[in-house]
Amino acid sequence: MNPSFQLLPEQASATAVHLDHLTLYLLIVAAIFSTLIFALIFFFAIKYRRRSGHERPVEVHGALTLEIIWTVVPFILMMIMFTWGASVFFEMSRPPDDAMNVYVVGKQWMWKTQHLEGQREINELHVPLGRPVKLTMTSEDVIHSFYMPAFRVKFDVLPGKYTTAWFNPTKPGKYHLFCAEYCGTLHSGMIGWIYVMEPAEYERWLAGGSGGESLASNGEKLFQYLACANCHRTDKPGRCPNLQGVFGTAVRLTTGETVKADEAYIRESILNPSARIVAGYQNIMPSFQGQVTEEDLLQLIEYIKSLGKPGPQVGGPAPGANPPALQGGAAAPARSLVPKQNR
Amino acid sequence: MAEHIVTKKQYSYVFGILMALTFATTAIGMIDLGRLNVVVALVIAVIKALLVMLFFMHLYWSSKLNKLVIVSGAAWLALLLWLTLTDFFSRGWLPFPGK
Amino acid sequence: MANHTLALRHHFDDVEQQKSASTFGMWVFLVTEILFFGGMFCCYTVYRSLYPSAFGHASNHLDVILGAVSTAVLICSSFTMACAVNSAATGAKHALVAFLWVTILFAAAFLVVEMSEWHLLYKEGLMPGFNFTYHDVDPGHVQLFFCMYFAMTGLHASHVTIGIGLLGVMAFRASRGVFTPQYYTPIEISGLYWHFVDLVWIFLFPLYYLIARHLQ
Amino acid sequence: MITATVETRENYLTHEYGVKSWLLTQDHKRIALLYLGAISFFFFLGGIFATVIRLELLTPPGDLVSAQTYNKLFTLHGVIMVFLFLIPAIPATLGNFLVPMMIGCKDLAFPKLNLLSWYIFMVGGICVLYAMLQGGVDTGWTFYVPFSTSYANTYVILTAVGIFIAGFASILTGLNFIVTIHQMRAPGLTWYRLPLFIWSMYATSLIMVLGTPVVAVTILLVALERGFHFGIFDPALGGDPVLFQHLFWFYSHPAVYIMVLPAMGVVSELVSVYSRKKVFGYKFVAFSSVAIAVLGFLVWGHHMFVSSQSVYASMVFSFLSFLVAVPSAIKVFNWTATLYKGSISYDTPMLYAFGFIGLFTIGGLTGTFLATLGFDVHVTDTYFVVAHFHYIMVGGTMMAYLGGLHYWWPKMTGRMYAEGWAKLSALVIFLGFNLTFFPQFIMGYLGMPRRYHAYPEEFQVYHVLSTAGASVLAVGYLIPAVYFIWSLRYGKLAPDNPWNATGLEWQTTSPPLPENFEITPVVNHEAYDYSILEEMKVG
Ligand code: HEA
Ligand code: HEA
Ligand code: HEC
Ligand code: CUA
Ligand SMILES: [Cu+2]
Repeated sequence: MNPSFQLLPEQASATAVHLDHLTLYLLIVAAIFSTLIFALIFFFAIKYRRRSGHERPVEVHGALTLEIIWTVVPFILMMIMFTWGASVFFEMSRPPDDAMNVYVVGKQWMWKTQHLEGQREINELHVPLGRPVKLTMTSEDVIHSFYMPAFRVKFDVLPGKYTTAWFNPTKPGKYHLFCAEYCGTLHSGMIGWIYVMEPAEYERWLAGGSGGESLASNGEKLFQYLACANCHRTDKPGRCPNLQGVFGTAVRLTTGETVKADEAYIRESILNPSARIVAGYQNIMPSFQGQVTEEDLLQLIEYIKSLGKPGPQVGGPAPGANPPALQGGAAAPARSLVPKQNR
Repeated sequence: MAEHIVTKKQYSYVFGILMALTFATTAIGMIDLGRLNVVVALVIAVIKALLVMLFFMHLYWSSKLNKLVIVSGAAWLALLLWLTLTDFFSRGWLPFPGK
Repeated sequence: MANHTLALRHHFDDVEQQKSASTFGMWVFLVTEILFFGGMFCCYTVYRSLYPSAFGHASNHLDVILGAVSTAVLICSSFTMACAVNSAATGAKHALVAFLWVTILFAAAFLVVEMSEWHLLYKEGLMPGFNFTYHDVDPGHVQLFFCMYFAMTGLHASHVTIGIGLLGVMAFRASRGVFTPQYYTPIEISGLYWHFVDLVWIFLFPLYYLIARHLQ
Repeated sequence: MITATVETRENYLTHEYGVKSWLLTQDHKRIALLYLGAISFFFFLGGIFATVIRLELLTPPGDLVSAQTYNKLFTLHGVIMVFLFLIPAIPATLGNFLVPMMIGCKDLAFPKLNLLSWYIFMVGGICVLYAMLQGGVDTGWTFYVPFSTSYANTYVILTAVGIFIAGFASILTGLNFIVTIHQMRAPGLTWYRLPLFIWSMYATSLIMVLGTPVVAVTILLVALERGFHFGIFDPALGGDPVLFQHLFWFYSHPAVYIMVLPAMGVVSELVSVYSRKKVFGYKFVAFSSVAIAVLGFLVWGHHMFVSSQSVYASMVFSFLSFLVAVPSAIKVFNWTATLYKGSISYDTPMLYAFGFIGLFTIGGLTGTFLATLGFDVHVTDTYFVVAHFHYIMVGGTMMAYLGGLHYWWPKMTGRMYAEGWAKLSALVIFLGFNLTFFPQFIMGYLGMPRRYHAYPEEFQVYHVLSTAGASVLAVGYLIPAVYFIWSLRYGKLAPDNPWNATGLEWQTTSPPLPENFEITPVVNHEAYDYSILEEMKVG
């Protein structure tokens, strides 16, 4: 890419192409109308310039047909903008089912990403070419926004909840990652790179480098460490619900309502268990607020998700060097409790 | 706008109704009616509010303009609630976190 | 009109115009007040729809009787205020002064009742920002309830306090004989303000005290 | 008519002297000048911040000021320009001066309230200034939680209180205008005979009255959360930061129409008088103001397309945003049509009006780009948005404000400004403006995020262009400041009606009498009926 002068950002995903088509339409409409108005103003201003101080122009009275035309025509053009824009937006909002999942945690002022296979990165994200990537994102502190101009993807990352974004890279290369929501002093330093790699190269990257155990098995360790397993046992039913296969199902609550067991629900169940209690159980689960970090939560969620699947979670086969420690900042709500040897 | 003086007697009728409604809403509030609790409490509150506005605040005898003003205040509040709740009620319609 | 040159400001054509401008202005002001409280009512509605059972738990810590009493007291004050306006319109100066003072008394009584409610909550450790120590079911959302409760009742109480000041000034001016059946717009306008304060409470009472009690 | 006979009368500037006569005045015209002084100060202050921002962005690394200082700069720039300059700019100066004169009455309905609003505004402004001197605030003008409530360690509460207080000034102004316009029109001045400026002030006032309280209470909640840990938006308690954004934008989107509607009113006056014709489609222009005010309340969610607002809500808000663009389109077309077969003069105010129409069109069209869902995802929080709103607020409203100031300057001060300099500065401002902000559209689409203290090198070309433009723009703004002040002493004495306009404000002396009119005017013609000028000469 020629860094000095470009007019279009890199187009590195199918969505980017779709969006640029929409942009073209918008630009054409804008060009037509601004040219029309500028031309008319210039034309009238010159043709009807005042020639003498006493001139009295004839009155032209309003014309209803004109009013209707210039109300309806722009309106129709705008409705095209709306539907087209909405359909692109819909595409941006619906990750395909086969997307690979990557977790993102934003904090002042860095991006932490975790692959299911266990790789963790800071301010970087490596992804394979041609495979849709779904990001499940949350923040440890304030609102950030995960922005990759080359894919035309941006979505806010909020504390206390999960948000989703996705993209399908179609061109290998190194692309900007920006934080696009103002988040404090080093907002402009909360940037990084997305590396789109050929699939084989990506496999090599996964295997080498900073491979560890898979996210789910880290989650399992946490599950043991935090003694969740003492109550939530898979062998015998008891005072606590069996978490096997619970993810994605509809859970009945004591209030009679049902909720879908999604990421947000699992997160709430761990941090604020008394908010929604599963029908048939007592409110005895302690809150783990302050004891688990956002990343720990994501690992626990991934573990609980993996419980639904038949076999144990696949994982990066080669346990390589350990990833760099992630929980550096004092702002983190709690220490990570991942047992030491895994870090 | 012709001046209209409301008598103390008229005020005391309204006052009586208001007190009765306060008692009623409190009493009903103690019984579990399920979802109806909300409905009943809000209906009574709206009736009370109307009574205060129409009679204590003389809206009943006021110009159309003043009525329009207060109606638009209520309408704008409704607007704020309506469009905000549009968001909260439609969250999760797409099966992805944060959509 | 001639005997009220003091009351008629120079830029109005006549007393009638001045009076209708003033009441109209007050109504417009009340609309801003509706939306001022409206922002908070909006927060309330959202959180209540998100966390109904937490609101149920929390609202059971409020004392319904105190709530009902304060509602009744405020309605009484509204009634006496209405009577004050009537007295002003009929030129009953002493009755006007007396009704204004009674209204102030009711208003003060309302504040006393409300403060005792706040005090009870404080003793229970339910005052966010000061001593919130609730550890029972769903503490986060319950705290949210009390944040809303104190913010809204606090804002309302500050309106009551302003109202007391306003009515005090009116009582003073009335006792000086400023108002006559031809000129009592300030009394009428203060009345509108005072009834509005009552209106807000008419909604606050059921929202906080009544409608969530049975949801748990 | 009345004009000739009153030469000897004292006008509103000379009938009283002394600081006290200004600080305790209840005359709407004097209060307008008090406001004019205050907001000019705030404009130049905000402009100086903008200058430092532009200088910092000349080079990619953050080398001129520290990151935190930069953040304070754009926050104060935004806060001051929006709340202390542009919102009061036209309503509180031109509006205050003209509303009573245009409708033929002696003063606003509540003169004391009017003075009070100026004091309230000053107290709010001083709070912000004090916060600035203490060390500033770095939340962005949008005060998003939880950053503003829990993470910023600057003077958030003080600034918030300042804005809260200034908000009440705006409410009082709006209230005063609404009551005045309803109750105090001169005999014969029916709604459809009102100048379009009055219609737009009326619509603006509606927004001020209906919207401002909501942002006031929202800011109050932020202060409570920060000061007393009343965590109403705190995600740790289950509070929702997106709810804050709803409440904030419920006001702040309509507020952008507070900023542009008065400008539209000014432009309607200018276009008519300098082409000596009735505004084409008077009723459409009049009602489109009210339509903008009302529909403007339905679209706030278009600032939140990527905020995790639900997809469905985003669709609703996007759709409604297009609806509100329709009345703006109607206005633009009607102004253009007014020129048709007119008698068009190129006096400075008209040049500004042309500038407004052109730049507002570009700003507005890019606004509809932003309202287009998919497009906004890419460019939200980039310089594309920055360019969009500067095109409307600086290119649009500032132009109209300057146009209006030139147009009514003879009436307000009794002096003419220097026409040659004025034309030159209009040109310099137009060119400087486009050079500053057009490159920002491109870099925004390329992905340059806003509120960035340092940036990747590939954006530098555009930033350099933009900074160059800003320097031109600064010079452009300095010129009028100089010749306006100069004209107060040395300007030619202004005739009562230098532009041959028809509004009631031109039928009294320049500067006007303390009570505006010798005798209350009676109106028996429509607005912009230029035939009455001939009748006046004959009679
Ligand atoms: C005076 C100020 C002003 C005005 C009038 C407008 C007017 C409009 N604005 Fe703008 N806007 C701002 C000030 C303003 N805006 C500010 C300050 C921000 C950023 C806030 C922040 O985050 O800091 C912003 C941000 C903003 C966003 C959010 C961007 C983002 O952060 O992601 C959006 C999205 O929809 C938007 C849309 C619009 C629209 C549709 C209009 C419409 O009203 C425009 C209508 C006008 C026209 C359309 C032009 C005339 C019409 C024609 C010539 C006819 C032909 C037209 C067509 C065929 C389309 N604006
Ligand atoms: C009315 C509103 C208004 C006005 C008039 C302006 C005027 C200007 N604005 Fe501003 N701007 C905003 C409202 C406004 N802005 C808002 C709301 C934001 C968002 C803030 C946020 O993100 O929170 C913003 C943000 C903003 C940014 C983005 C910062 C960022 O995101 O990092 C930039 C960058 O270029 C900018 C530039 C300018 C410039 C060059 C001017 C120029 O037009 C100013 C020209 C004026 C002068 C220069 C002063 C007059 C001259 C002198 C005093 C002479 C002395 C000076 C010299 C000799 C140089 N503005
Ligand atoms: C004291 C025993 C106890 C411990 C320790 C415990 N839980 Fe629970 N958990 C429960 C009970 C009882 C319930 C059902 C009642 C409820 O919803 O609160 C539950 C519910 C859940 C649910 C919701 C299940 C469903 O079917 O919807 C999840 C998810 C969960 N726990 C995860 C965890 C995790 C992760 C940990 C460890 C960090 C943990 N729990 C530790 C007792 C416990
Ligand atoms: Cu993180 Cu900006
Ligand atoms: Cu907007």
